[in-house]
Amino acid sequence: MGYIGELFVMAMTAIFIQNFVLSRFLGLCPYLGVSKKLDSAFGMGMAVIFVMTLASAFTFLIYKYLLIPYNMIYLQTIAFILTIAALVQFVEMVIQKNAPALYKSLGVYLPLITTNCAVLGVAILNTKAIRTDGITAYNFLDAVLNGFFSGVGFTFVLLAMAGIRERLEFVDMPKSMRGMPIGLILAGIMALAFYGFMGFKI
Amino acid sequence: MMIVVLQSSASLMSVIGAPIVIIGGLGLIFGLILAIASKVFEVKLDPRVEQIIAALPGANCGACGKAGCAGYADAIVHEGADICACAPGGPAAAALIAKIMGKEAGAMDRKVAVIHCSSGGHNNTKWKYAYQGIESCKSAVNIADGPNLCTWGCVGFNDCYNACVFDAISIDDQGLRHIDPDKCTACGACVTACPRKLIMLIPQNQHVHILCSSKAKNPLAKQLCGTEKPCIGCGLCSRKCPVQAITVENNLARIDYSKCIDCGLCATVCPTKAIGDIKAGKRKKAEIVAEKCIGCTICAKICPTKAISGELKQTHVVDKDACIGCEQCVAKCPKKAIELV
Amino acid sequence: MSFVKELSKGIIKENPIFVIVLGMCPTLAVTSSVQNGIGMGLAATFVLICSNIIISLIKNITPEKIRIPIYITVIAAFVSIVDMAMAAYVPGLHKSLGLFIPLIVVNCIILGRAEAFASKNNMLASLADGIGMGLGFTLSLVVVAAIREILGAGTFAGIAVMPKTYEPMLVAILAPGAFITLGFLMALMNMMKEKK
Amino acid sequence: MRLRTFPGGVHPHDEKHYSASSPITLAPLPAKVTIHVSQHIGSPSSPVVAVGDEVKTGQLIAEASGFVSLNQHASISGKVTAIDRFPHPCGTSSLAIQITGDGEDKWVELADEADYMNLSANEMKSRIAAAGICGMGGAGFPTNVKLSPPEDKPIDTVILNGVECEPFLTSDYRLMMEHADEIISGLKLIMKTVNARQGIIGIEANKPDAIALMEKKLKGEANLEVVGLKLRYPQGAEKQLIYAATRRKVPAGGLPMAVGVVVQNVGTAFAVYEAIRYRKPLIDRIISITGEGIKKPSNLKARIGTAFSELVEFCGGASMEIGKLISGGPMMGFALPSLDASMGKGSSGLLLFGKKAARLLDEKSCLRCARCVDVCPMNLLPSLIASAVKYKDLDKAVEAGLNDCMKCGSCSYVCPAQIRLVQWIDTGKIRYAEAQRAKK
Amino acid sequence: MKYYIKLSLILLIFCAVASGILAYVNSLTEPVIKDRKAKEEVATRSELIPDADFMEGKMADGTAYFVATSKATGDTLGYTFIAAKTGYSSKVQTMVGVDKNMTVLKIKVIDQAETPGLGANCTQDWFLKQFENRQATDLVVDKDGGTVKSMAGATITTRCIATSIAEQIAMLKVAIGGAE
Amino acid sequence: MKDKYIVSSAPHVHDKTTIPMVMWNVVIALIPALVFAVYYWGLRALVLTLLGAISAVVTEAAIQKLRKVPVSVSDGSAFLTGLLLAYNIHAGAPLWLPIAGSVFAIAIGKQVFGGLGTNPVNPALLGRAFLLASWPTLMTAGWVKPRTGTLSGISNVDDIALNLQSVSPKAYELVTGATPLKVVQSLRDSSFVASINSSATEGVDIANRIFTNITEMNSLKNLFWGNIGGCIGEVSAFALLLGAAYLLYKNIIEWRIPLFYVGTVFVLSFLFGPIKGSGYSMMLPFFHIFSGGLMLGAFFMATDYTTTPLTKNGRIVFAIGCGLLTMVIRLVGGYPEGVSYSILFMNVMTPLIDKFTVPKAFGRIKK
Ligand SMILES: Cc1cc2nc3c(=O)[nH]c(=O)nc-3n(C[C@H](O)[C@H](O)[C@H](O)COP(=O)(O)O)c2cc1C
Ligand SMILES: Cc1cc2nc3c(=O)[nH]c(=O)nc-3n(C[C@H](O)[C@H](O)[C@H](O)COP(=O)(O)O)c2cc1C
Ligand SMILES: Cc1cc2nc3c(=O)[nH]c(=O)nc-3n(C[C@H](O)[C@H](O)[C@H](O)COP(=O)(O)O)c2cc1C
Ligand SMILES: Cc1cc2nc3c(=O)[nH]c(=O)nc-3n(C[C@H](O)[C@H](O)[C@H](O)CO)c2cc1C
Ligand code: SF4
Ligand code: SF4
Ligand code: SF4
Ligand code: SF4
Ligand code: FES
Repeated sequence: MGYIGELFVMAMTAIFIQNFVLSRFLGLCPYLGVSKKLDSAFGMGMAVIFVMTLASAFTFLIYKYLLIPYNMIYLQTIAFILTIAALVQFVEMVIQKNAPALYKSLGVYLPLITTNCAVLGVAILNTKAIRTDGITAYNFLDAVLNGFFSGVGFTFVLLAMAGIRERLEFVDMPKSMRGMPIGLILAGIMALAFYGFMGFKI
Repeated sequence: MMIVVLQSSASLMSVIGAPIVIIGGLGLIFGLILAIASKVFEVKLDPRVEQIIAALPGANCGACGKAGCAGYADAIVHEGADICACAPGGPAAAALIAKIMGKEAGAMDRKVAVIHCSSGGHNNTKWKYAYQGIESCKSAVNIADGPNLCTWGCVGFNDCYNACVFDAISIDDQGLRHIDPDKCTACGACVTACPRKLIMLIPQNQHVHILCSSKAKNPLAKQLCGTEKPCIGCGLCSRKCPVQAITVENNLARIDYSKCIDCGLCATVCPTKAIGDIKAGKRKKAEIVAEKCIGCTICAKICPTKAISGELKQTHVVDKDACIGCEQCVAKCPKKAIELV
Repeated sequence: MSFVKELSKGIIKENPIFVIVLGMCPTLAVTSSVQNGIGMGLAATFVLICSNIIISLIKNITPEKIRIPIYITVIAAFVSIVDMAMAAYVPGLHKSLGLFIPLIVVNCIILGRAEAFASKNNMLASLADGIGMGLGFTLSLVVVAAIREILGAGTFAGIAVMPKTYEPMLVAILAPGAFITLGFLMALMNMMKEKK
Repeated sequence: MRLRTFPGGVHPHDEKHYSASSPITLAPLPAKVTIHVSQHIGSPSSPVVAVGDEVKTGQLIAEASGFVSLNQHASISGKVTAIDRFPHPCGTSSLAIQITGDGEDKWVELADEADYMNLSANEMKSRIAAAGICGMGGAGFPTNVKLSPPEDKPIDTVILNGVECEPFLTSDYRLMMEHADEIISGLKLIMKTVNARQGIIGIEANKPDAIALMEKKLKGEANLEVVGLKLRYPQGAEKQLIYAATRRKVPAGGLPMAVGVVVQNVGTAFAVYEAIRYRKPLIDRIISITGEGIKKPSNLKARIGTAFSELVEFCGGASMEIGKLISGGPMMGFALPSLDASMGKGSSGLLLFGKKAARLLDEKSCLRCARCVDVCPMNLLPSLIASAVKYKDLDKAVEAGLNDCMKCGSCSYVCPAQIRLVQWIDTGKIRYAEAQRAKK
Repeated sequence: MKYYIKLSLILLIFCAVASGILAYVNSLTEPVIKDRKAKEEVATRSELIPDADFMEGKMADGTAYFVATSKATGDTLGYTFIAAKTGYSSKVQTMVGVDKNMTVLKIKVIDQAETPGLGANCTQDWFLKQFENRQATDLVVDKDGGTVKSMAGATITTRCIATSIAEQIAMLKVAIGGAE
Repeated sequence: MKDKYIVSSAPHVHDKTTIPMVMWNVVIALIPALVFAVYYWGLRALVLTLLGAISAVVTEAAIQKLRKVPVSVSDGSAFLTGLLLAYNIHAGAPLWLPIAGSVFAIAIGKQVFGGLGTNPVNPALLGRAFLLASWPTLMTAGWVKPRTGTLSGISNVDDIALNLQSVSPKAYELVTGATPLKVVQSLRDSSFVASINSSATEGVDIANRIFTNITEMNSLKNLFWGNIGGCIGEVSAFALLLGAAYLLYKNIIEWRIPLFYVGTVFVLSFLFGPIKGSGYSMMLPFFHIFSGGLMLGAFFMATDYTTTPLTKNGRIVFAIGCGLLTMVIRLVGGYPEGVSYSILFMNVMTPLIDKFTVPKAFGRIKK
C-alpha cells in the first residue's frame, strides 16, 4: 500500500471509524453546544479543522524537536496546551484585524476551541499514533494530515447532527427531552449507525 | 544537614534547569507574541460586549448556541439575543447582563397584558358553525369571519397562550385564559398574536378593566356573547365614573387609564357585569386619624363620592358606607392623617 | 457566602455535568466502569481544588491579555502532577483512563470554574467551590458509570450484581450506551426540574 | 389527439356527473339582490346610489375607485333598500348594496353594435371596463386591467381557460356547449384588445364533447386552436395551463404577461363579447348548483346578488341533511356558515355536501411521506412550509416557498395525515404580511 | 515596550515555575515508574517460566527476546518474548513463554484496549490457558478450522493473538537458529 | 354545535389514503415473507415475529400513556416497526431478543423524539444495530438451516462436500454452516483461504470451487426462493418482491429508492464483486441483489417515509448512497452484510440531503 493508501486509511479512520466525537469522545462540549443550526455548525467545523491542522503541526514540531531531545516528555501536556492557547489567540487576533468578514463567520468560534479537548487530544494522539504497518510512528506530514482529517470527521458529524436538530425544531418532542438530552441521544444513535464502518479491512 | 540540602538543591537544579529554560522560554515567546499581537491587531469592540464578556462565566461551552462567550456577548449587543441563555452563568449572569444592557424595566410604569373579553374557549362560546381546522385564532378568523358568533370576541384557540414564552398565560378548566400579572413581562407577544386585538398592555396598578370588545347593540350583543356578559354600551359606567375616565363609542365602553383612579365604581353599576374589578371587595376604606387631621378639607374636596365631611379646621370623618377605597385622599392629605383599614 | 453553601451547591444545584453541562468528554469516555469514574472524578477534583486555590491567589497579578494562558499553565501543571503520580502509584487506573488524564486540562469544568469563580472570589470560597464542584463531578461520574457497568457488564465496581443468566447488554459500556445513558439522566433532571 | 399537461398535481374524482347534463336554465328573477362592492381583486367600488334610490337593471350603482377596481351594476330593477354589511360569498361579511326588486326588470338601454369586431382596442377596453367585468375563473381580477399590459410586455397568445379542473363544477362546460360561438367571438375580441397572434382554448379530457365542438367551430381558423389537456388538478391554474399549452414557464412571483400570455376564463370571454357587442354590463353569470345534497343539480343563469337560498330553493331544495355548503369548487372554494350569502361575479358553483362527506378526519402528525412534495405543482415543500409556520419560523417557511404557493390544495388533498397544509400555509402568508407591515 | 516585556515576563515566570515543579515531581516519579515497569516485566517473565534467570537477545526486527536458564542447573529452559499485533481496535501485546521445542508454556496479555466485554475478555484465564502446550502450527482459531477456542463474538481478537504468537515463534526460530 | 354546518378551509375533499391504511398495507405486503419464513424454519419464526411486533405495540402504548398523549398504536406503525425488527433477527435467536430490540426501537428510536414521523433514523434498524452491538454473539451465531436447503444456499453442497470433507473439514463446515454472504466474506479473507489447507494453491482452488457453486443457477434459485439461511424477513427474494409489487401497485412506495438502491448494488457488484484470483461470473450481481437483506431493505426499509429525503432528487441520492455503502461494507467491511448500516447511515445524512436538494419552485430561476 502506497502513501496514498496510508492517507486513505487515515482519513477513513478519522472520519468514520474512530470519529473524534462518536468513538473517541473528544470535543463534545462544542459538539453539543453548536449543533443547533447548520450555519453555525459549519462555521464551527471550519474553525476546528483549521485549528486542529495548525495545532497538529506546531505541537508535533515542539514534541519532536524540543521535548524528545531534552527528554521532557512529561512536559508534553503543559507545552502543548500553551502552544494551542497561544496559537488560537494569535490566529483570532490576526483574523479579527485583517479579515473581519472571515472573523464574523469563523473567528468567533475560535475561543471556543481553545478549551476543546479535541485539539489537545489530536496533538497527544499524534505523538502516539502509528501507521498501518504497526511500527512506523507518524512523521510531520502524517501528524498534520491526521489533524486535518480528524477535524473533518468532527465537522462531518457536527453537520449531520445540526441537520437533524434543525429538523427536530419542527416536531412535538417531549419537553424534558429538548436540548442536551436529545443531543446526547442523537449522538448515541449516530454512534450506533457508524458501527457499520467497524472492522474495515482497507 | 546544610550540606545535604545544598547537595540536593544542586542536583535539583540540574533536574529542573533545562525544563525551566525551555518551557519558560516558550512562555516568554508566546507572551511576547501575544502582547505584541494584541497591540498590532487591536480591534475596538463595543464596550458593552467587553463588559458582558466579563460578566459571563467564560466557560465557552456553547450552551447558549452561540460561538463561545464572546460570540454570545456580541449577539446580545448586536442581535438582541435572549439574555437568559447562558446555562453556566444562570440567573446571576442574566441579571448582570440586564444591568449592562439597561434592560431592567422600571417598577413604576410596569404594564401587564389584559384580555378584553370574558368569553372564548370551548365551553364559553356560542358557535356560528362547526369549525374543522387548525387550532389557531389567526387562521380561524379568516374563515367566514371566525367560528364564534361574536365577531369581536375571543376565538379561544389560544394563540396568545402559545405566543407567551414566559408561561404568564394559563388556561382554566373552562377553557378560559388568565394572565398572571407577576409573570407577565409586557413583552407584547400576545398582543400581536391576537387577531381580534383583544389584548392590551395596561399599567399594573390598574385593576378595573372592561372585559368586552363587542360593538354590537344590546339585544344582539347578548345573543352573540358566550358568557352573556357583553358591554351593551348603556353608558351607566361612564355616568358613574367620578373622573370621567370612561367613554362609550360604537356601543362599547373604553377606560382612559390616564384618568382612571382605580376606584371600581363603574364595575358596581354595570348591568351586564362586563367590567372586571380585580380588587372588588378587597379595597380598604379610608379612616382619618383624628389627632393628625388639621381640617384642611382637601380630602373632602377630592373624594369622588363625597364620603368625607367636616368643617374647615375641624376634624373630618369618613362615611364608611360611601367610601369606595379609591385612595385618592390618602395621597393628597398633607398631614398623612388618612389610613386605610 | 458561607463555606458550606459554596461547597454543597456543586453537588446538586449547580452540578457541573447535569446542570451546567460541562466536561462531557471524560464523563462519557471513562464511565464504562465505576472504578474509572471514581478515579477520574478524584483526579479532576484534585486539579480543580488546587487550581482554584492558586488562581484565586494570583487573580490580582494576572494581566487581562494573558489571563487564559496563565490559567491554563497553572491547570496544566497540576494535571501533569496527577498524571505522573497516577502513572507511578496506580498504573492500572492510569492506563484505563488513558488520554483523558492530560485532557483534564481542557476539561471545560476546570477552566470554567477558574474563570467563573476562582478569578473573582477569595481563596477559601474557591477552595469550597473546588471541592463542591469536584465532588459533584465525581458523584455524577459514579452515577453514570454505575448504570453503564451494571447494564453492560452485570457488575458494580467489578462485583457481579446481576443474576447469572443475565446476558450483559454490551452496548451500555460502548460509546452509544454512554451517550444514551447520559441523555436519559439529563432528561430525568429536566423532568424533576419541571415538576418543581 | 395528444393530451398535454404539467408536472405534479392530483386526481380527485371529478364528480361532474351530477350536473354535467343539465342545460343552462334561467333562474327566476330574485325578489332582492345584494351586490357587494368588492367582488374582485383591487380596491372596493364606491357606491353612487343612496338608500331609497330607484334603479334600473344594468344601471351603475357603484363605480371603480381606482385603477384596479370595478364598476358594479344593479342586476334587477327596484329600490335601494340598504347599504350595509351583508354575508359575502366567500363566507365573511362586507359592504353591499341591497336592492329590493319591483318585479319588472326594467333595463337600461342596451345597444347592438353590428361592426363590433372592428372597434378600436381602446374602445373595446373601455366598454369592458364600463361593463364591470372581472375574471370569472375565480380570482376576479378586473379584466380591462389585465388586458392593458405595459408597452414593454407584448402579448402574443391569449389562452381561454375552459379547463374547469375543480370537481363538481360544470358551468364553464355548459357555457362552452351552449354558447361556443359567443365564446370564440369573445376570444377574438380579447386577442384584438391585446394584439395577440394566437388564441388557444384549453379543455380537459373529461369534456370530450366540448373539445370536439370547439375543434369543429375552429376549423379553418389558422391562429386559433383547441388544446386537449390530461385530467389532472390544478390543470386550470394559470401558470400550469400556460405551461401545458405552450411550455412557457411564468417566472415565480411574475405574471403571465412576462411570457407574453393572457389567460381568461371562457365565461369572461362570453361576458367580454356581450359587453363589447351589446354594451351589456356584467349582471348575471352561470352557476352550478350541485353536489350530493341538492335535489335537482342544475346550471343556472342567475343574476349577480341573488341569495344562495333562493337558488337552492329553485333547484328543489336539499335532498338530505346538509353538512357543508361550499361556494366555489371543493378544492379552492369557501365553506359557508349559512345560505344567507348571495352570489357574486366569481361564483362558479354552490355545492351541498351531506353530513358524511362534510366531515374531515383529524389532523395527525406529519410522517414525512412526501406525497405533498410530489404533487405540488409549484414544486414546493408544503410539509416543511406548514411546520415552519406552525413552529413560528417564518424565514424557513419563506425559504421553503411560502410565497410561491398558490393555495391549490393538492397537498392537503393527498396528505395521509390529514394535515391542513393549505390552512397552515395561509396562516403563514397572513403572518408574513403582518411581519412585513410591522417592519415598515 | 515595557508593557510587552511585563506580559512576557509574567508568562515566563509562570511557565518557569510550573515546569520547575513538574521537573521536580518527574524526578520523583520517573524512577518509580521505571522501576515498577522493570519489576513487572521480570515478574511476568518469571510467572511464565518460573525459577529461571533471563538473558536478553535480539530478534531480526530488533525486538527483544529472553533466554531463560534454570536457576538451579543453568540449563536453557526456554524463551520469553512479546508478541504484538493489531486486533479489533488496539495493539494487543502478549508475553509468551515457550520451551526449548517452541511449545507454548504460558501466555499473558500485557497490553490491550479491545472492546470491553468482547475482545477485552482476552485477559481471562480460561482463554489464556488454552494456549498452553501448543506448537505454532496449532495456533489456529476454531473459526479457521483450528482448535483455539475463540471468544464469543470476538474472533478478531482471538485470531490476532494466535497469529501474532505463531509469527513471533517463527521469528524466534530464525533468531535462535541464527545465533547458533 | 351539531346542527351547525361544518366550515373548514379548502380543500373540502380528500384522498382516501390515511396513515393506518398505509401502514397496514405495508404489513400485508410483508406477510408473504413471513409465510415463507415459517415454511422454512418452522413456527419459531412466527413466534419471534409476533413477540417483536406485540412488544413494539405495547411499548408504544405504554410510553404514550406516560406522556399523556393519545395512544395511537392502531395506526400500525409500531406494529410495523416491531415486525421489521423481528424480520432482522434469525430464527435461532432467543425469544427475548426481539422484545429487547422492539423496546429499544420504539423507546429510543421513536418516542423520545415525539412519536410517528419525528424520528431521524429507522427505528427497526436502530433496534437491530442495538441488538448487534449489545449481543453480537446471539445475533450472529446459531443460524438455523432451512427445512430443505442448506444454510449457505449452495445447492449441490453434497457433491462438493464429499471431497471437501476429507480435504478440508473447515471448508466443509463453511459451505454447510454459514449464510451465503458470510461464505463470501470468508472467501475474501486470505487467512481463511490459507487455513483451509496448508497448501495455499489448494486453498485457493477450494475457495474457487465454493465460489463457483455460489453463483450457480441452482444456488441462485435457492436464494430467490429463500431456501437458505438468513434473518426471518430476508428469507425469500420472491416473497419480498411479491409484497413490493403490491406496495408499488398501491402507490405506497415510490420506485426511485428501490430502483436506484438495487441498481447501484447490481452495477457495483458487476464491477467489483469478483473475488481476488477467482473466476468471474456474470451471475455475481444476481447473487448480490438476492442475498442478505437487500430486498427487504431496498423495498421496505429504505422506503420508510419518515427517515428518507422528501425530495425526489434527494431520494435518488439517498438510494445511491445506500447501494454504495452496502457494497463497500460487503466487500471490505467488518460485517458480511451492510444493508442495515448503510440505510441507518444514510438516514443520518437525510436532513443534509434534503437541505441540498430543495427543488426549485416552479418558475424560479437558479440563483
Ligand atoms: C396585483 C395584481 C396585478 C395583476 N396585474 C396583471 C397584469 O398586469 N396583467 C395580467 O395579465 N394579469 C394581471 N394580474 C392577474 C393575474 O395574472 C391572474 O390572472 C390573477 O391573479 C388570477 O389568477 P388565478 O386565478 O390563477 O390566481 C394581476 C393580478 C394581481 C393580483
Ligand atoms: C388551483 C387553481 C385552479 C384553477 N382552476 C381554474 C379552472 O379550472 N378554470 C378557470 O377558468 N380558472 C381556474 N383558475 C383561475 C386561473 O388561474 C386564472 O385566474 C383564470 O383562468 C384567469 O381568467 P379570468 O381572469 O378570466 O378568471 C384556477 C386557479 C387556481 C389557482
Ligand atoms: C461495538 C463492537 C465492538 C466489537 N469489539 C470487538 C473486539 O474488541 N474484538 C473482536 O474480536 N470483535 C469485536 N467485535 C465483533 C466483530 O465486529 C465481529 O462481529 C466478530 O469479531 C466476528 O466474530 P464471529 O466470527 O464470531 O462472528 C465488536 C463488534 C461490535 C459491534
Ligand atoms: C413504506 C414504509 C416503510 C416502512 N419501513 C419501516 C422500517 O423500515 N422500520 C420501521 O421501524 N418502520 C417502518 N415503517 C413504519 C413507520 O414509517 C416508522 O415506524 C416511522 O419511522 C416511525 O416514525 C414503514 C412505513 C412505510 C409506509
Ligand atoms: S405574551 Fe408577553 S405581554 Fe402577553 S402575557 Fe405573556 S408576558 Fe405578558
Ligand atoms: S389570541 Fe385573542 S382570540 Fe385567540 S385566544 Fe387569545 S384572546 Fe382569544
Ligand atoms: S404548497 Fe401550495 S401550490 Fe403546492 S400543492 Fe400545496 S397549495 Fe398547491
Ligand atoms: S403529505 Fe402530509 S404526512 Fe406526507 S409529508 Fe406531506 S404533510 Fe407530511
Ligand atoms: S470536555 Fe468539553 S469539549 Fe471535551
